[in-house]
Amino acid sequence: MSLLDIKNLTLEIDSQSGWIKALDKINLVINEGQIHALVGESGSGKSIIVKAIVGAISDRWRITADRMTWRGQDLLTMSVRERRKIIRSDISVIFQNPKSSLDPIVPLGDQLKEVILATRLEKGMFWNRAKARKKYASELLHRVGIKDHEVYMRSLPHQIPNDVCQKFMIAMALASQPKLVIADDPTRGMEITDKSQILKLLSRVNKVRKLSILFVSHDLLAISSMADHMTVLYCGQTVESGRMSQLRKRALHPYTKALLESAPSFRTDLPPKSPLSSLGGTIPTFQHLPIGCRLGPRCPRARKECVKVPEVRRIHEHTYSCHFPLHRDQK
Amino acid sequence: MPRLNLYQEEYYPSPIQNTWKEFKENHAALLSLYCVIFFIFLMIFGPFLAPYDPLQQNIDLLLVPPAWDNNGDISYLFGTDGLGRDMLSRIIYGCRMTFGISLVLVIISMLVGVALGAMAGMSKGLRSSVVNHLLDSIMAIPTLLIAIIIIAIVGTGLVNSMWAISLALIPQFIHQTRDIVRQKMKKEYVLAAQLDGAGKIHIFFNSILPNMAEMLVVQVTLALSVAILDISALGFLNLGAQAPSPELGALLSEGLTTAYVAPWNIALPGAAIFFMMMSINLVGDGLRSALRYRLLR
Amino acid sequence: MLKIILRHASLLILTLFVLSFFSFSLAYLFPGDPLVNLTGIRGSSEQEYALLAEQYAMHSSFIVQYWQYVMHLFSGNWGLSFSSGLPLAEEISRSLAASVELSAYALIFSFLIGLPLGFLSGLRHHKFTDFTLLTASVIGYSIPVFWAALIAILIFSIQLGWFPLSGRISLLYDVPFETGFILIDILLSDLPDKEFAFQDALRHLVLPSVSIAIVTCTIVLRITRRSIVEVMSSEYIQAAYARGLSPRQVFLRHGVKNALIPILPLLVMQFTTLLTNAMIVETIFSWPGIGNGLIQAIYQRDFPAIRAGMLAVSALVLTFTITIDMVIQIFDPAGRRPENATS
Amino acid sequence: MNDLLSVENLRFDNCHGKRWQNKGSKFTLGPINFSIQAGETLAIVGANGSGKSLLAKLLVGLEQPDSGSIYLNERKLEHYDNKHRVLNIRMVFQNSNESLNPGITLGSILEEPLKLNTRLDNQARIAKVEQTLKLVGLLPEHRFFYRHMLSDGQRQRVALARAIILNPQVIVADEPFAALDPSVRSQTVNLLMELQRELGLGFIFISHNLGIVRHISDKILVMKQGKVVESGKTDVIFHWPKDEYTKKLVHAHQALINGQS
Amino acid sequence: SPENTHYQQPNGIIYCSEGNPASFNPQLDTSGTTVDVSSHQIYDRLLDFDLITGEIIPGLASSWITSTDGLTYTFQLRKNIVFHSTSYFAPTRTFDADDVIFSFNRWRDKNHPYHEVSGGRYPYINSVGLGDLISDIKRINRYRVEITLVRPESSFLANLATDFSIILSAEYADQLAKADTPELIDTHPIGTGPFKFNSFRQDRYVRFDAHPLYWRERSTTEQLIFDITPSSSLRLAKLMTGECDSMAFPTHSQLDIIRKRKELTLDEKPGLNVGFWAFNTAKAPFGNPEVRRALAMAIDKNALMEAIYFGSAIPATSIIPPSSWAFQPDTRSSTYNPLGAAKLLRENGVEEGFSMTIWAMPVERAYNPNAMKMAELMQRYLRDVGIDANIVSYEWSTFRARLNQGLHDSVLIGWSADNGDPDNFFRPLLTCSAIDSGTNRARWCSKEYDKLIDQALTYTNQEDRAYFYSKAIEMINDEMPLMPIAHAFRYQAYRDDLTGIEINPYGGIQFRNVSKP
Ligand SMILES: Nc1ncnc2c1ncn2[C@@H]1O[C@H](COP(=O)(O)OP(=O)(O)OP(=O)(O)O)[C@@H](O)[C@H]1O
Ligand SMILES: Nc1ncnc2c1ncn2[C@@H]1O[C@H](COP(=O)(O)OP(=O)(O)OP(=O)(O)O)[C@@H](O)[C@H]1O
Ligand SMILES: [Mg+2]
Ligand SMILES: [Mg+2]
Repeated sequence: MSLLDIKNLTLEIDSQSGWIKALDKINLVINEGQIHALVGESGSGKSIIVKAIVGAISDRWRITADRMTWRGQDLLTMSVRERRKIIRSDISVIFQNPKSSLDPIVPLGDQLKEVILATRLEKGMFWNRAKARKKYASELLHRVGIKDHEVYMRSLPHQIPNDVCQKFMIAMALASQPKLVIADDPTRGMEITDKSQILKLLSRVNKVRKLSILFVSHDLLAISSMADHMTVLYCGQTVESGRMSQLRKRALHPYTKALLESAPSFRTDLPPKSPLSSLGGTIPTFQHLPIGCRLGPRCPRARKECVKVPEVRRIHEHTYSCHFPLHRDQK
Repeated sequence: MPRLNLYQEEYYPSPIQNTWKEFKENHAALLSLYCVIFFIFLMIFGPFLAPYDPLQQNIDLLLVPPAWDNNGDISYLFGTDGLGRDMLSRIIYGCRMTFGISLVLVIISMLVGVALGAMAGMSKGLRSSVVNHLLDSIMAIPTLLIAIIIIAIVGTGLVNSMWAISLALIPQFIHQTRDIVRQKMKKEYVLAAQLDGAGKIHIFFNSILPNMAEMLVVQVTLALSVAILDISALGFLNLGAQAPSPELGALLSEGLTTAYVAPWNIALPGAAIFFMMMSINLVGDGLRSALRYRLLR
Repeated sequence: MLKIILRHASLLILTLFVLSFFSFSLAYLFPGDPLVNLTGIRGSSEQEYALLAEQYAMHSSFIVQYWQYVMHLFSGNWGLSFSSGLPLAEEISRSLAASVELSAYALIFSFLIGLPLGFLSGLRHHKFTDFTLLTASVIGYSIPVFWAALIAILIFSIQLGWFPLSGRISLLYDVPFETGFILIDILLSDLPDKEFAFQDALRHLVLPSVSIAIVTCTIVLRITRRSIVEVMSSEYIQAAYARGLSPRQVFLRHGVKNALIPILPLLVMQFTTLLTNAMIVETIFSWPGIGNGLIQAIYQRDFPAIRAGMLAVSALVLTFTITIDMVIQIFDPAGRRPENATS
Repeated sequence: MNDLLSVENLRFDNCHGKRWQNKGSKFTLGPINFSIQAGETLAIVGANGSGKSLLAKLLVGLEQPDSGSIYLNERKLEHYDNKHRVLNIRMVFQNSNESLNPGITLGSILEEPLKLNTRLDNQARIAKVEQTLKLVGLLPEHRFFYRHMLSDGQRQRVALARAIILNPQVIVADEPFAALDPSVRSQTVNLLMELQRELGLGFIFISHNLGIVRHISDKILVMKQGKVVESGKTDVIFHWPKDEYTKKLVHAHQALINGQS
Repeated sequence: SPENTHYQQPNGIIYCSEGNPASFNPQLDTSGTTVDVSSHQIYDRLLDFDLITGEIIPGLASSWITSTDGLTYTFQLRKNIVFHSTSYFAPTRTFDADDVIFSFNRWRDKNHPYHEVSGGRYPYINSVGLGDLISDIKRINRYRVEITLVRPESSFLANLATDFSIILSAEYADQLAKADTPELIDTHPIGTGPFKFNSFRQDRYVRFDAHPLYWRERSTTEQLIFDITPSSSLRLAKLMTGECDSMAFPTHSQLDIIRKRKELTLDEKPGLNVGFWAFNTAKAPFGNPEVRRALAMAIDKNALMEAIYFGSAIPATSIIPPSSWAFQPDTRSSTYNPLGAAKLLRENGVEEGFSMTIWAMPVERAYNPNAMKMAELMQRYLRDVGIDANIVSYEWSTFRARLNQGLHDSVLIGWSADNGDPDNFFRPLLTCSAIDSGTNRARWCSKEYDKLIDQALTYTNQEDRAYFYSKAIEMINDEMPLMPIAHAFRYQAYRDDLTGIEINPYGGIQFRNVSKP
């Protein structure tokens, strides 16, 4: 059974030039124990999806969806309180920008302890709680690779390096022993060694605890090393989704292909200093979206049919939305 | 500049145009901008608009109530004061005086303050740190207090109060400019300009000033409302403009002697100051939020 | 921390030095004999004059004279007022106390009103409540304080007769001077009808403090509102929501403190604005404060009083600002203040 | 063959001015030695805070080295000789967003170095600006635009245009690709390589992305805590890293590539 | 409304006065502020005026005898009259002849140890020449004093009843002399009056307590407070809110409001006063009578009547008000004639654009409720004849001090009579000796005039005296050292619950019989 099932999620933002469809009919299914990657260029709406899932919604947004369920319960119709309860116990988020997602004046330890649910602690009298909480917190910190936890628990976000902050965020996400961790770009700006450490940690938790992870990033290298499913986003539209290996092997959507080929590391065959393949043009801004398939103007295979939004097509687990997919030439 | 339409339907405004676009959305601010323009208009054309000479006394028409009162006289729209002077003319001249003087003062102190602030912001080391420290302390003293102190020293009178207020306003500009300049000096585009071989003055005029213009306008509106308040407060306290001159604060304090017989003599000049301040404040607010929204979007 | 204290102390000493030097040179800048301007003693006989000149080292260099002047200041000898002939140190401490009392109540008042309204307005950002409060605040912010005071008098004293319009207390009560704060003095005194006197003093306080507080209150409201809006739309608040905390928890644990700490110095600094406004309003309400005194002194060319009054007011304001600045720097954990001058 | 740019024993001690502040955290950079030839690309990699940006600033003259020397075409660059340096070594900043002045048009931004360093008249300047814009793949009309009207990729192009407008011989770029998205990034990489080929530029760039480093650089300089721990040909370093730190880097990178499912 | 503001308050009367007293001894200062605060509150006199009939009645002297040659007066003093006992003085004896002799000798005898204390100037007494009039004061016994005059003078007794002939305590003076602080006698006064001094704070208040052992009948008021409020509108406001029980000098524009408000009462009496514009004849070109006349012609008095007095005054033709017997109904006074004035000015060398100062009092007086405003009006009239007038004003005591130095070109000021005798106008305003005593603001000195005034006093018959006075009036109108403007009514505004308040046509206000429920 799928943990999270989103169908046709549309999100509009009130802006100067009217309502803008920041997300247009997004589909996303996350199954138990899966590491699901959400890829897309900056500004394609990845963080917005994350926010929509956890309900950190601004009042200038309008959300509609055919389906948005958490283990069968409808997230959209349930009360705010119920939803909060689910999120508190089952879902946790690692936000993109660790420093600004932490309260600047509350010591990190306190913020970490705040997330630890009483039910996750060993039973005990209430005067033991604080101690237990602390013990639990320091264990967590060890797990994410923070050594002098005593010092760091006492310090404030601005006093510690960025990567430690990031690790704190991860620890906070794991603290409530959730079913799903949504990691929004957890490795941004990290050194490659730290990055691989974090990635290892996440895959280990995934294996050991059957934890599902929604891994949001545009670092293809990182994604491809750990995710087993991937959804590609372009300008607020889901372009293609499927097994990682499948996509790597035979991407059907021109954008997916371009994205994968743009990373030189994927192409061992490429001679040094040869031009990298890339799509021409640039990503449109949200104010000036092309109609129909949003890739349209940049797509090498675009034809006039592309002014209509392509339907979602499905081959087994693999879904894509393109009028003229690669490898399957139309009659 | 030739406006080019690369993408037909699109129109690419400059940052300042963008701010203006945001500003226009805010109706209250726009309305008050019109009010401010109206005051500027009064300032320039006051003498042509005023029906009477503001100093001309009319013994036969003392304390005539405003026109809307039962005993009012339509040819004296705002009534007359205790010497039979037409209130409307006096208020028009008063606006002209109060607003005009404030504007001049603010512009002078802006020029001086920006020059000094830019120097302070661009220089480093002990000298500027001492100056800055002192400035910070002076900043904390409200301008009116500084003005009162200066007046205490140089003596009362309109000219003295003008000196006092412009001196008192300068620190604000220095402070603000220095902060902005320091902030911008850290920006990479200033580094880049330095790499282009630009000197300090060039950097200030080409890289910093264009990005500071809007903040300066905001600061000017702030200073303007402060200046108006200060000028009229000094006039009211008889420290600034003196009796027969139709400065609004002085009008108010003159009206005080007949306050209970002729409340309009204090209500109207006060209301004029109030509207002036309110429209300027609203414009300032509108500008600030326009800037903020522009940065958000 | 020690560094902060030292730095502020040295700054304070420096500014006080500049101030006292300035006030000293005023004696020379004002018309008339500098010695007379310093001491306020006029028309003394030749002998007395020579004695005074001796005391103030008038025949030595400027520096020595200044030093003598500072010593006199420290020993509480601030000279005499031209117009009343009374010692200025006492006059000024009395009137300063009256002004500070007025400003303090107004400050408390504007905090009590402004802060909650600011919170409310900030939390209801872009809603009707916010709009109403904002409109009110723009109005309050733009009212010239002296006009507000006059209108308040016309309505609440003259028309309705609810509040008296002058002084700190009805003159029928003769409250002995102890601390200079009338309410405290009343409580300390042995007047037979203390509670009535207290009531009367309170009634006298209402109009002046409210008319001063209007402006400050709206400033407090606006600052608070802005800060709340900024904090509540910040990422860590969203993150806290996303961790499943309830709005109340989020607001209390992460919102309030974060919103207040950066604006606290701004808010406390309102005291100086308040004091200035108090100085104006004092003249309207015949409040026996420093503003009233200073302005009278200016009218009467009472040079010693101007000199001493100026010194007292600016010293008070500067000491206050620098101290607050120091306290805030010591206690603000995130250190997110605008950079200070040295860096 | 002559070295285009060579650096000998460059050192920088972090103990100028501000003695009473941040004492304790003393940072020294160097000694650093390297050289590149025309048309060659040198990549600088290293941990955060290892002094990469500082090195870049030393090269372009934003900071003054304490000892050591920089030679351009065998000629020693003195610190005061700004003119010469400006004309020949140009920098591209990490964040093109930050390094373009938001308040003036791109045309004015690009004209600025021309105004300051050449004697071209107005016409000639505009011509040069338009020509350069075309060279980096933008339209001449873009000179009327403001920064905020461009996308990230376009901004990076403008930053490049600004660097090459004076026909320099060396370009120093501090993390030029970090803020870019995959597809735009490859565009920019392509553009750079193309320009380098056409103009014979020496290119020094700082990057964390080993994939790109491996792809476009001829030489690599690995830095750690202000010291050069290893340097050499790209191939050699990626295949036979000697230093501990380099090994760690290369292995981590390799692990990610190999770890692909 | 103010009625419901009743809450418990200590018993006392607050009077909103218009300025700081310059002293607490009216011998030293003739200004209304000093007189109001001291004469009838702190002190008593040997004789008093009956407020209604104007007759001279006994005060501290229970009776007196005049010798037939009119040179010797013998006063029988009351017994058991107690001086104030305060925090700074406790009397050991009651009032007696020593106190009278001390009080008179202080101003009379130039060698008296107290003569020079507090400046040594006794303006009223000097201006009426009382010091020179008395040749001797003798103590007959403890309660009997004999005063001998140099010449018979009809105004002598009236002068003893004025606000200025107060009786000080000789015992207090001795005590102060021993402590070497004689000047305290005028700042911390002791008298026999109905109220004793408690404290004075500049610009704020003068506080009095009731004198419990006062010899006459008096009300039960425990405190009397002078609330010093220079602004008349603020005084009225305080009167309305009940912060004052009575106010000094309602301006003429306020009269209607006071009449309309039901909780306020306005009493009104024609006043013995004159408001005038005095030229400093010691300064050029004001030494020239032609110039002075021309200036007087430039002003339209009737306009001033309306704008400043709001009709509650009569235009003055001379310095003598119509209610005085010395008034000359057919006096010709200057008429408004700007053209003539301009011509006359040019003829006398005062060119177009000549600039002069008009000093305007900062306070309201009965004779001129708003000198500032009047000055502004006059500024306009003077501009019509080509003169730039600058208005000068200082705080009241500074103003007077500078006037005494003769720094002014011209001044808007006036005079309120202290007794009903016309001499009280002619002598202090324009005689040579009054220049020094600081009441002759024109600084005009004419031997001829002085002689007329002196001669008038040697007659007791009103008709005879009137002859000399009419000559004097003629002379003033010719010479025009000052331009008389108006004789104003006197008003007293107070709250309804106040009883026993009475207008004193001769000046100083009295609170002896005033009480509040
Ligand atoms: N609160 C908001 N109001 C208006 N527009 C928003 C808001 N939040 C995001 N956007 C816009 O929505 C678009 C998608 O933003 P989002 O943060 O989801 O991108 P992203 O895919 O997470 O990019 P990155 O990889 O850089 O994090 C952006 O163009 C952004 O400008
Ligand atoms: N102008 C300077 N003077 C003194 N020290 C400096 C200066 N610039 C940088 N440093 C110090 O040099 C060290 C290295 O900084 P630098 O920015 O060069 O690192 P980096 O390798 O570029 O790191 P990153 O990968 O995060 O960009 C830092 O400790 C910094 O404090
Ligand atoms: Mg994102
Ligand atoms: Mg760097």
